[in-house]
Amino acid sequence: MNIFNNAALLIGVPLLFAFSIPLFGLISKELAKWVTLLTIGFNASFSFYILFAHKYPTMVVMGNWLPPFGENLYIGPVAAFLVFVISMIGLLIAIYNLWAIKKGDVIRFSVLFLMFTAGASGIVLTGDIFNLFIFMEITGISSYALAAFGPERRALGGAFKFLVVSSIGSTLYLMGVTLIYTQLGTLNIAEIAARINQTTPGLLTFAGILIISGLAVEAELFPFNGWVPDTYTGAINGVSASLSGIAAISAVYALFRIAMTVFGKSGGAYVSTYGKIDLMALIALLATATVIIGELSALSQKNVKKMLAYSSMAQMGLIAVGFSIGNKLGVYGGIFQLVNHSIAKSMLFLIVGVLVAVGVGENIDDFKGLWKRNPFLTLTFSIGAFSMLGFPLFGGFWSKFSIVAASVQRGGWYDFIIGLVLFASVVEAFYYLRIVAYMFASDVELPKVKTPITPAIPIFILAVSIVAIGIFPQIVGTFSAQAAGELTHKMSGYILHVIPSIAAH
Amino acid sequence: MNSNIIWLVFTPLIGSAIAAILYRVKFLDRLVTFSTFAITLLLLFSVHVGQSYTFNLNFMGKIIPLSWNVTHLSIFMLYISVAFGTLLTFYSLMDKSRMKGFLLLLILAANNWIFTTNDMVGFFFAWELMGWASIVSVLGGRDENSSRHAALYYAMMSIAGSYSMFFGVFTLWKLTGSLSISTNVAYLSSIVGMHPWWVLGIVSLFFVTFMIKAGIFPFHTWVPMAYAYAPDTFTPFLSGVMSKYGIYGMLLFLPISLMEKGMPAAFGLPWVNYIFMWIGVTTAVVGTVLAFFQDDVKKLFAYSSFSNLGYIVAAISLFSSVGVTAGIYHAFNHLLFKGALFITLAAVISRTGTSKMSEMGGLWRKMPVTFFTFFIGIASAAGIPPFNGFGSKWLIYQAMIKQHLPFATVMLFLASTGAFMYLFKAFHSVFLGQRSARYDNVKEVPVVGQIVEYLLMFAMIFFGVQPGYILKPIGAIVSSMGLKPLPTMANGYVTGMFSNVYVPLISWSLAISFTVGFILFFISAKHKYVSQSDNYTAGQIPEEWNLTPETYQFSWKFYEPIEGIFAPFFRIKIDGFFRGLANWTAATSSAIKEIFVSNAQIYAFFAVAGLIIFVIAGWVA
Amino acid sequence: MSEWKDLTNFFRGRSFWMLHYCTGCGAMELPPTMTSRWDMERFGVIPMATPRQADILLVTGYLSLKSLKRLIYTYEQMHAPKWVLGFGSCTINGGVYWDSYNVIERLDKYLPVDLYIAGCMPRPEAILDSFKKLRELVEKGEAKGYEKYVKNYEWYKANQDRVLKRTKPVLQKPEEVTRSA
Amino acid sequence: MIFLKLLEGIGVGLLSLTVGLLFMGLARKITARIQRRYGPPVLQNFIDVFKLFSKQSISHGFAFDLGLVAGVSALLAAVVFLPMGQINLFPHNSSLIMIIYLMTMAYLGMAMGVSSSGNPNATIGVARALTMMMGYELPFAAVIFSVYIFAKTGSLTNIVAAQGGGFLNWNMVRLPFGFLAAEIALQGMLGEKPFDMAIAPAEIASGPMVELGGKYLGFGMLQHAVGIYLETGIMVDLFLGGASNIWIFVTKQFELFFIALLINAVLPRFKIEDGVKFMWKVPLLLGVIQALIVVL
Repeated sequence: MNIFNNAALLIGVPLLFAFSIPLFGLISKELAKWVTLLTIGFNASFSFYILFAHKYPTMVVMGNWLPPFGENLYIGPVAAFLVFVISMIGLLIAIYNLWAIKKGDVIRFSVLFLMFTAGASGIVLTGDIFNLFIFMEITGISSYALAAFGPERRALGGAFKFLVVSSIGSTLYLMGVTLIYTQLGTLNIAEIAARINQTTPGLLTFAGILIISGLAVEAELFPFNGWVPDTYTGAINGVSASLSGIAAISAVYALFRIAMTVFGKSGGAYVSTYGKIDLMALIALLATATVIIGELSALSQKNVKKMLAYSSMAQMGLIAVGFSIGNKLGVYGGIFQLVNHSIAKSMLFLIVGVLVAVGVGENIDDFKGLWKRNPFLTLTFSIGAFSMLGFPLFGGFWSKFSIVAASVQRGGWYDFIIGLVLFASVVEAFYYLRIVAYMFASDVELPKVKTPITPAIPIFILAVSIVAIGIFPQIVGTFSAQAAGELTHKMSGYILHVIPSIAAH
Repeated sequence: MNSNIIWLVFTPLIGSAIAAILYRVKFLDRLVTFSTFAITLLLLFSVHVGQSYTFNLNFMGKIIPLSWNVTHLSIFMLYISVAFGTLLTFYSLMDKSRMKGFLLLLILAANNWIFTTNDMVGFFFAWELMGWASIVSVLGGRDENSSRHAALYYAMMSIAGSYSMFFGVFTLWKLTGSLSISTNVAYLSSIVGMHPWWVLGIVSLFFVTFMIKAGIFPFHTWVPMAYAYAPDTFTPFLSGVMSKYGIYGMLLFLPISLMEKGMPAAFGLPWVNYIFMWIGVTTAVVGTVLAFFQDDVKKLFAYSSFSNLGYIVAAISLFSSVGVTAGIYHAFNHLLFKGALFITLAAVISRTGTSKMSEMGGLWRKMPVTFFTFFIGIASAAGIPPFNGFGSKWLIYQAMIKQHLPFATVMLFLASTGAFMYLFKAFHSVFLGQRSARYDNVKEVPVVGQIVEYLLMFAMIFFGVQPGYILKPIGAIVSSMGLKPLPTMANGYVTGMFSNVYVPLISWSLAISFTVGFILFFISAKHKYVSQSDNYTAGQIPEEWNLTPETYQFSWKFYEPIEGIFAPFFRIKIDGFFRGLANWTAATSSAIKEIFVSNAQIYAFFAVAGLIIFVIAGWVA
Repeated sequence: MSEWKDLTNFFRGRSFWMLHYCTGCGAMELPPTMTSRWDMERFGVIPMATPRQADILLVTGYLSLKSLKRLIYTYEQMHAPKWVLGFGSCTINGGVYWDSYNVIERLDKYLPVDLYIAGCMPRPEAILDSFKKLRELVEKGEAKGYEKYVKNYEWYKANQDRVLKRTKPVLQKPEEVTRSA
Repeated sequence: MIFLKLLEGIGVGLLSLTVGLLFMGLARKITARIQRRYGPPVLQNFIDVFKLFSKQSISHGFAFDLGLVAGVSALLAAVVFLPMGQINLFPHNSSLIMIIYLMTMAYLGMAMGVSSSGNPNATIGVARALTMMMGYELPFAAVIFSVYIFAKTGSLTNIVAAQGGGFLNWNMVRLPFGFLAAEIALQGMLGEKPFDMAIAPAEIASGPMVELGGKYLGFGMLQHAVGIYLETGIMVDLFLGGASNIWIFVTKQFELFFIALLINAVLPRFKIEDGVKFMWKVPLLLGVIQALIVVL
């Protein structure tokens, strides 16, 4: 395994450069900024190479210890695809940060940001349950620090709440992992997944609930997502964009890798988990609650950034509903929506960031008559909004289409769930269209506003990608179909690739 | 397998892309819109019934066939909508109302797609595309906040409608496994005998969407606001063509009711059709009654549009050969005369700058061509013989009477005489009566507008006198839907069940008697023209009595006496239900907002409490 | 052409339409003439509501200056073959109000009067007789008051202006009207 | 052949005018007799019309002229299609609803002309006339419904044919409630006393006719004459079994007109909303009962 085409580089290189940034900083602050950009650029190109040169599924073994014993990184279709998306969005946000981050704290920000991206790609790549915890901690700590960034006081409040709740989450996760470790003696995901049914059902359910609740904090499901509104509004826009873009992907991946592969019963049209209560149904319940609460509380917000925070929480709920349906179509819709959401939501946050910096302000009333003041930003904002609503010709349409198709196909309780979700998305349509309507109002005469060039690049790229996905869904569709295949078929998709010799139980 | 259907859909998309780029230059934008409409019309000539095309989209991990096929109904609808669209965009070349061309072209693409598609995915995609494009174009209306409010109200209704169709599409997909409309409708009609309630449930999911888009009785509350506050050149398209999408949708699902033998019948109709007929009739009456007391002229015609749609629905729901023919024929007539009325209104509003009837008046001297088009428009809207509105109204009555429905016929007559009343009110308040000093230098519509108005006048008279040109294609449609078409005679005939009318004869007798009248008029003593203020004021001298044309014009509270009769009906507010729903959501949203009280202890408590509940659940289960 | 004129005059004589705009105290005499006792409709005379439809203008009794202004305005709104009937002595020479400051003495200084009916308020028989008399005048073509008015309009105008100067407008000027609502 | 039809058409038009004016003359005579006075000569209306056409007049523009002429000519066009005894120019083209809608063309023309004069009295009169039309159209719709169902045909020629034979199978006998409802609706159609709020001379200075001068008032009277002829003609065809020849047809028309006259001579005028309410109470009830009888 020569050093160069080893997937571990995806985690190693950002970490390496993260800690060497202070050295570069000594030479010149400017260099530090460009180094972050270059490392994430490397990450993006390398994952692009893996994805498009179809280099997966491969496995990277640490120190030649075979999987059940040593740690391993497994890059299946899901991991390759998600890593690519994470690093691409990370790259675009880094470009935005070139402009957004002031001279003074470039170093501190770049260190944290690189650690954050490394941790996120780590979660997605790792094949070891404990490694997952470690990378979750890395992303967690860097995101608390990032959330506290920025001049405003509310950033500190938001970061503190995020710290408290997600530390509870990670402890719960750790307790769940230890319980399983005591029973099965191994930490490798594939091993546990294969031998999960040997554990006593009561203990298995208890461990499952602990893990799921731990991961639910990060994945913003209902009882655990108290921190979301304050952290997103408090953090500077670059950070909230990366939180809603990158952290969201890794969290959802972690939640459903555990729920579907580790605890999942293989076979049967719809994935359900071992143990007394079906964890997938539990997640579905939480997810629907999140959607409804997220949408309704977003309705009466006056501050656009807070509204975007609630809407991203609601969208995460929708994605979780998609995954929790359990059939290939549902997971396909979930992944597709996950990608669409991270693209659109990070773009919206970046636009709000630019607007605030240029002096337009965050409240809905400041958005009045924006069309006359700055057509580019208004157009991109409406493209992002329409994609979130699932209007045709934009990315969101296809993913919402498949989620509803899957849930109706499953029938039974899911008809009721999707009915609630559709009602909630009508509410969502209202508050998004309200902003768009305000923007197109032309009865207000306000000075013209110029968009700075550097942040305009990522916003433009994201907008073009939304419309491109809208017109040619195959771009994202093919990869999410393969990913859905891997997640729903636990045995054939994941375990046999990691440990070929294991006998199915 | 011929690809010109696909060109029908893609030319408008390309056109709209070009128009979007050029939106800065107002005239170029409208020129591109008009030329795309014209090209689509030319393309239409190459599309024939029976052509079909399938395109495989690998999506959702498997191959989804997007199929198009062209039926009689779709050709008919395509011709009328694209032809009217071309006329409208030709008119809007010179109109200054803020209508964005690329949105109209997006709607045209969706329009071509809806009418030709045979699969649910394509239908839904086009329906949503047309939905949001029309929402954004309604935003561009003249006065800002009311058009924003109207656009949001319309957005909510149409999105809720499309989500209910979303649900219907996938329940059908689950049942039949295929997404093509024809197989699903055939499947539904096959199982309608066994368990009618199940079929009713699915079909009502679709019919809710179609009723919202067409603006039928329970879901009509968005219609007046959206039509009144949309940009003036968009309202003709909105009210003429887009309300017909709902009707087209209903026609797609009608063959089912053909098979409803199992259903208990009332008055010889399956009870579902009977209820639907009553919904149509109530829409017609409610529309007419509300139209009496409007002051905004576009709102008045909005109510008149949805009352005419009530006629169409009432006729279609009878599902007899006369009924369906009458329904489609009235859909065409309504498109023609309502389009003409709204175009002339756009001309008047662009000249006078206001759409309030109490501020207008006496424009007939200043805008003669618009005046005549408007006159022929309201004459044909009232169903007066030589013009095109008569044929379909006459057929609708024949259908209702043949179905032995006494109360419904009486209500429809009320609606049609009521129509005559509010049409005259609009005609008088806008064109006749005293002209205020403000409009002394109002000029006639520029030449482009006049050409369009002449064309519209000619169309209304031509299709009135020669209804055969429309009745023959409708006959083909009706027979393609499995009903016995009406016997079609020469082009001039409108053949009904009880008797038939040879319209050219009427126009000949009218022409002769007009000449006789005018001869008598000219041989008798000379008359001299006087100004508008020289009329009998019971001896009072106008100057002393500071009489101004505005105060002397009678158009405020035109039908005030009969308000008393309809007052009890106004108390039951239909949109109370929707307003109540909106308030409830707003209330719950502010209640739920309280959950996120911003301090960490509560969130931590939430997390732990959630965990404990789940653990107990796990332990108990 | 003259037979044609005779024929039209014959018809005009048979169908007088009276403007039911009674200006003075003589108006009381009209209801009896219309109703069953005297029934003027026998002669084709019916009361009409507007000057546009009327042929005869009845000036029944004294004519104050203010109502003169309105009468002139109404007279000019009537159509060409129109005739004026002066009732009673007030129109002939001012009657009992001959020296009053706001009543006109001789009607024909302001309007071309075709026929006077004597009597301080002539009885219905007298009115019916005047209609018969007017019919004969019209048939002979001698009732040309309306043409006389047009021919020497300046003279009539001068008389009218001299008298009407004294009447102030009823309401203040529009500018003085303060919007109360 | 067409030229012959043209002549017949004009003949029918003149016939309707003369009969209409004759009826109006008779009406004035009979009302006078009721009021115990002699009343004008029966041909007084002809004299009035001739005098009106010889008077000068004022006009408010081409819409005014077009409107008034349209009023008369649309009704003349409608009369041509009415089967009158043995004169039946277009036997298979005389649909009842078509004739009624042609009459609305006349009212539209008249309304346009009159309200283009700008006099509010005229427009108020027109608004009242249209409201009254909505009033009496409902019971008439119920009547049309029951006749259509009963005779299973829409064209008047067939309806008349269906009532052939003696007095017993006239629709008046077989559809008694329908006849009563139509009778009251006829009162409204003719604009006779209880429902003549549109031309109320006291309130709105003869309503629509306020600005009509010489020949325009003449056109107004001709339109009223043809209107009387047409409406009573329709009623005769619908309920009194048409007629074998024109003279019986005209006498039957006069019978109906005579009833309307008697009511007109004695009753005061309704307020506009009470008129519509009355129309929607008694006659509508009768019409609907008749419709139900026919349907069940």
